[in-house]
Amino acid sequence: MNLDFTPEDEAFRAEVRAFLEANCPPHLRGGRYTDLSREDLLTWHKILYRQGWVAPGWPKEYGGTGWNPTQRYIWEQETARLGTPPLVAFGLSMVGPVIYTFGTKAQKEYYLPRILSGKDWWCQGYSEPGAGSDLAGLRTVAVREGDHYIVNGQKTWTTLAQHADMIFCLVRTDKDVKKQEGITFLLIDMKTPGISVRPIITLDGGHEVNDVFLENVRVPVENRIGEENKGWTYAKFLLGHERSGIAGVARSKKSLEKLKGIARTEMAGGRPLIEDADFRRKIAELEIDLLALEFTDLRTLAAAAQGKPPGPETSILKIRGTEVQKRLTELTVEAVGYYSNPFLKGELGHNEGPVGPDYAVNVAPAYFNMRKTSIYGGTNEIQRNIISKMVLGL
Amino acid sequence: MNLDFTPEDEAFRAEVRAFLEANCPPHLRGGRYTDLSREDLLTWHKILYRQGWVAPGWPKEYGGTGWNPTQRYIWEQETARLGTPPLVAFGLSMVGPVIYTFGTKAQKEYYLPRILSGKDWWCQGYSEPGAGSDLAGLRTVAVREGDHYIVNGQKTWTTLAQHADMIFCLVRTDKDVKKQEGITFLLIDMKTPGISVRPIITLDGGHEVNDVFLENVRVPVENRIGEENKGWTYAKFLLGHERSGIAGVARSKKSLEKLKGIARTEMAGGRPLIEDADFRRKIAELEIDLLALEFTDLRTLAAAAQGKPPGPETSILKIRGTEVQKRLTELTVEAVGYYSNPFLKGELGHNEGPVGPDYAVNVAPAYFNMRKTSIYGGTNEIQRNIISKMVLGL
Amino acid sequence: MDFSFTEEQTLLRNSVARFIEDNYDFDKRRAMIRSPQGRDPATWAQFAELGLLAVPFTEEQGGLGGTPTDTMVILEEFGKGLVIDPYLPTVVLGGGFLRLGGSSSQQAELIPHIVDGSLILAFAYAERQARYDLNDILCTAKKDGSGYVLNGQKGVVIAAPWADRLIVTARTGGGQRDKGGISLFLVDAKAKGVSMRAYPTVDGQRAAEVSLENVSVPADARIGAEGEAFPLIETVVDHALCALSAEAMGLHRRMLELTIEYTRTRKQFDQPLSKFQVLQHRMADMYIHVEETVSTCYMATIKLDAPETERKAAAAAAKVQLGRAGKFIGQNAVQLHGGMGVTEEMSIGHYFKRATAMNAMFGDVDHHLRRFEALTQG
Amino acid sequence: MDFSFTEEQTLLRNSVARFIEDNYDFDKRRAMIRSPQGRDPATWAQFAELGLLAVPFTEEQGGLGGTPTDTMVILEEFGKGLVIDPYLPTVVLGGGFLRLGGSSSQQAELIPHIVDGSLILAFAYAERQARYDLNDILCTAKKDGSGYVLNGQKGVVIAAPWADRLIVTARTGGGQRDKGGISLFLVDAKAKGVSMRAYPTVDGQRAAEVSLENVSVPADARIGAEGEAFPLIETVVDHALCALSAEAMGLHRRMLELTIEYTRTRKQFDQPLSKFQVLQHRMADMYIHVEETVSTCYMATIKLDAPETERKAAAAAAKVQLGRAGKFIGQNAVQLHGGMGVTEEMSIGHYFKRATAMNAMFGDVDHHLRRFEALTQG
Repeated sequence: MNLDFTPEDEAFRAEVRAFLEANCPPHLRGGRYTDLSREDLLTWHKILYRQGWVAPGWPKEYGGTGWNPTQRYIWEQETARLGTPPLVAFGLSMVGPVIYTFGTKAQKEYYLPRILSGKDWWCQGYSEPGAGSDLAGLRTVAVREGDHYIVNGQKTWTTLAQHADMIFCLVRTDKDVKKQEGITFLLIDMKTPGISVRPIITLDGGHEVNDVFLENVRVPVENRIGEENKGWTYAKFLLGHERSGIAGVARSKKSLEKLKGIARTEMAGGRPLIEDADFRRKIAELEIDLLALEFTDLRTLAAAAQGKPPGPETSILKIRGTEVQKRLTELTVEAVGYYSNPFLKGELGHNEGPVGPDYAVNVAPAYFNMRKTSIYGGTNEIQRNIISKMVLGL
Repeated sequence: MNLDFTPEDEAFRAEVRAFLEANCPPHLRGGRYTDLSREDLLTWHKILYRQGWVAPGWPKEYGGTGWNPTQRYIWEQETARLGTPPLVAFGLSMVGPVIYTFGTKAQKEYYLPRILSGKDWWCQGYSEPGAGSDLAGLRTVAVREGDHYIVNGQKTWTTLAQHADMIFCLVRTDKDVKKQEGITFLLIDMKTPGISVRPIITLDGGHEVNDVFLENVRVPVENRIGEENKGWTYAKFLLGHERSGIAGVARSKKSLEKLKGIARTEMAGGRPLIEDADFRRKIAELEIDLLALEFTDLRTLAAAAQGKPPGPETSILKIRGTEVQKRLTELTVEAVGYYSNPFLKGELGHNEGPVGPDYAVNVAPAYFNMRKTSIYGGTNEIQRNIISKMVLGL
Repeated sequence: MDFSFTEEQTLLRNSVARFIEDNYDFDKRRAMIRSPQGRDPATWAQFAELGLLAVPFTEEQGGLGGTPTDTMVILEEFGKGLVIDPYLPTVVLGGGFLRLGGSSSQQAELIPHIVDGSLILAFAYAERQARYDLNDILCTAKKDGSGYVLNGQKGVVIAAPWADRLIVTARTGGGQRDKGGISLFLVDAKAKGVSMRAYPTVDGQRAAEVSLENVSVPADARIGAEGEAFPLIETVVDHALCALSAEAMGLHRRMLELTIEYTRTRKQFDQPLSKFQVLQHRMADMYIHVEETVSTCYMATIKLDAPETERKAAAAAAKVQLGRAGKFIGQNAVQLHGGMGVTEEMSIGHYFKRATAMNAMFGDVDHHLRRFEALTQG
Repeated sequence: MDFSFTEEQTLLRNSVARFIEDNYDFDKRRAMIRSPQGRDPATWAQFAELGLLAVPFTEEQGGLGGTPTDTMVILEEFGKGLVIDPYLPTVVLGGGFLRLGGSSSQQAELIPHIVDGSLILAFAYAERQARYDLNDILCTAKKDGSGYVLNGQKGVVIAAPWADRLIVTARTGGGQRDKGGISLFLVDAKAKGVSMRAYPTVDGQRAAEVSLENVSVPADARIGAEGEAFPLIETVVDHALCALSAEAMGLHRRMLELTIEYTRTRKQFDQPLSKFQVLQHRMADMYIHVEETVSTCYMATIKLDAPETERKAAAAAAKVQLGRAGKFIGQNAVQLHGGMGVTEEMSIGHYFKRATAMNAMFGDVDHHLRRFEALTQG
């Protein structure tokens, strides 16, 4: 048992670090995970694309890096170290792997390069108003008509659909079988007539998610992934893929450092807040949670490096990862005291400079926004169901 | 809305206090709630009996005090203030009210005076090995044979059965109906042939509870409460009655004071433990829990004083009351540090003096023992079921 | 001992509840918040008409002679309705300073205007370095002839953009964190030297950063004796804590009700969410927290007239309780609403935001725990 | 990076597990605890035979040259079996002091006796006023000719009634709480002036209050340089924290398994308890705590050889985790066992008692949180 990196790993780390230092534009550094524009996100995407590093998770033959799990872990550490922007997951981490695993030759040749280059921005058509955690309960219907499916229904919580060129959708193609067995996986051009997008404004005043309405949308049959009515298989594959990196350890470490910095600056009782016993304790408890999470993540990673597939025990990473993230935003709100209260975002415009310290801007909206993390991707309650059934056999 | 006591209440308080000061023997004061012998308990019982105060909850006509809820609250405060011994509840608070409410004239005349005088020590035959929280699932059987029931079965968790003269039992008299509908309530003399008692040693090394085996035990029909197969009604009445005082506020206040005293004496980092920020915080959080509980209890009491019956919302008192009690023992264990570790009780004998400070004796066993409070009388999980169904209508 | 309400209190509660139902629904509230002014002055005029602004003042002062319990009743209903209007700054805080510490001429001059709705007040006390310590004050008031000249910065002054007058804490003596040497001043919000940067707050109110630069006030702008305002500030803030606790009662109960409603109708896996035992127990725990908020609010309200230590400990306990219960109830209410819980369109999120903001007001859970510790553990 | 075990480690684990299964069941363990001596010497002899007592020592020292991971494997299995024998005091602590700080003649004289099972050690460090501070020492060692004379009281010395020698911390200089001036001495348990009051502990072990009255020891009874023992003590105690964490892994996992087993068979309302969602989620949370104990144990064990600050922070984190997880898992395991959980007859309660005792050993959650804070927050 050891934590040692091989000399090759260390050389890889040095290479990555040098590249990031040299190529990540200063204004995109420092962990600006929200409030990035489409342009910002694409700028970074294209820098990585040119380097050939935009798809660390993909096999080499499809344009990925072919990195092993340890290298991907180092990559995550180094990007978090500098606070580079996130990559939008829907193409790279979600539909991409589905396409290269289950797609036809034509689908691979057409879509994968466009995902890699950033030409197509994807979004995800999974959730529906009536089907949240019970994903298979979806009701969007696709009816075959010659070479097309005619799709009708509504998707919701569609993140960044306002920027998207393509959407991958689960649709119902057979109502008379078990609900998991009548689902088909379609790739749909967002410019197809009949698609409309309506913003959902979230608690933090932000516009990140949307309703997507589909009305008599004609989708060519060649846009179907795999077989008709087998969509649930591909959907589950995608969800399993989505799970990796879900612990968010590197980012939470960065946020923890920020929090400590704030606590060193804020005053409480005439002394820095970080000398306040109660606040110290809360930070320490959270840091220990994060260490435990990190090593649970590393154990999963080490198992993956030995070729073991991720099991349902990764639900721990989702549960504890999101709990840590939420708690970090909560403590940051506490740390800034009254200055969590000014609200400069949303419809009232935010062209003015900050009220109070820079680091207090947006901490409350971030706290509100992060509530979503224990809801999306299968609520934490669902994750506990998974653990109790699949791991503990209850 | 006010907390004022009337002048009559204040006079009553003065009378009670004077009586207690004058009549409670010094060796029985100070909150010795465990480790009291049968003799100690009876000594105190008889002192109160002579005063006519042994049954504060009973109507005057049956030998009770006839006190109103406020007076009973004052009584609880004052007895807790001095730390007088508890009164054993099985006769006074449980079967007594059942007898005076549902009993025959003969039963009332025979049993009630014996309960009041302490002549009969009662125990409770409710729980069975196969029926814990699901009380109505009991399987002890009573078959009518002439003027007798022949009882066979096993009761468990029977507190202080080793001292008991009488047991009140729920038995099944009809197997072919809904489980709540075939239960009968019997009063059984512990000296009846066929009854045997086996001690259950608990985690703390103590002998408080027992298994009670009933083998062909002949019980006269006149020992039945009310009607055959209607026992569930009387059982539920009894459980509702048991609930009052379950919050245990006055005692927990006493324990909290003890804990603070320990924290003032114990040293941590060269200063009294009570100056330790972490420990201070834990005490304060608990004290606020206790204040909230006290006022929830007072609200229930005030409602009772206005003639409203206690509702399912008293489950709060059970849940939070036991949580506070358990937490108090937990913090006491923490407070004494290493000296929670010596174990001087149980089969290895405890005739030696304490190891470490006096106040550290038995704190770990008390912590272990108090685990029971969230299990007995309907687990706290059952209480939450009750709240969600009966109060919230879920 | 009595926890019931008088007939008058029940009437008061009903009239506030009816007003909110008729005039303060989700869309109307949103429209007020989004309006340039951030509130609807007509609401305030109706508060005056209903007599709500007169409640805590004695009849001699032109008020209704209400008790803290009356104020509690009003604030509880405000909590249910998420009222954004400046009742706390104007009536509880501003009115409190005048009632309990103002001179008879100050009372005679100002209270009638509070009562008739023509005077809005804001309490400017917080400073950047002070966090939640009411005694940590750098703002100065220097004697200047018979009056004073004020200089300093006050942060996150709730309702300041709406206020006609500010009540400002300033040092007339002592060091930065001394409890002595603190004085209170009435300052005209439009006085020379007063400047504001106004902004909305996360919970839909308006606040401002207030800068005081050589602001001259006459001697009779001072409330109470020079340098001796701190006990009055503590008393009035304890009244505000009780008012917040009352608001929290309404807020917490409404969050539970909304969650029960939502989980009863929302189905997952062919069952209403309300049928899942885990969620049932979560709601049972939310209910316990609600009742504890109620209990501590009653305690603190009843003890507003108790001896100082008892009053302070009770108020601190109520604030701790509202903070921790607000977090538990709010976070779980949002979680149980699922995706809907994080949208602007559902009211639950707005309750959650108010609960979050309330936790910081006049000191968070940690602050009041420490206060409680000092009072109960020595 | 690798979290797997070598083939040798798997063999070691299996042999310990088999020994416990064959020789350490519930009734046998109870019989040992109730026997006058409180343990069965035959067990210890078999530990020697299995080579367990030789694991951490180098081959030159007569040991097996094992790593901290090997010790972890042994202790994890001990945790599952609730082993009461003095492995921690003798091999991890006593052996640790000799391995890492003993002179070559001390090593040569004593380690073979540890390895062959003929020497039991106990670490006498805690004092009444010290709580968990290893540096808070009143016990003195005064130079006396070439040797020392020891005076003082040591409390709750685990395994002292069984020990042949005690390892005692005493002041050769400095004030009560100084980190300098602390020395370590080997003291014969039967030496003149050593007296003990022995007693059982809540978790089935034996301990004693140890009194040292003018106890003479020769100069070569001192381990390491005079007055400079503190860093060695911290290092060896960090090894002990890792060993406790490993034991906790076994203990916590076993508590979860027992609870799963019990809830699967126990029916209430015509359903196994394991079918109630609330209890399922409780067990899911217990499982998460178990895995976190594992993760922090791995971290701390791997970091035993890391730079000092990193080593200390990792050990403190592991101790915090085992304390809080032990409480959560233990309390819920008992609760889910219902009435059976509080009886002496079910093993779950004995695990819970051990978990409770472990929380206090070498400092509780608060103590190690504070240590962690100092190391990570400055």
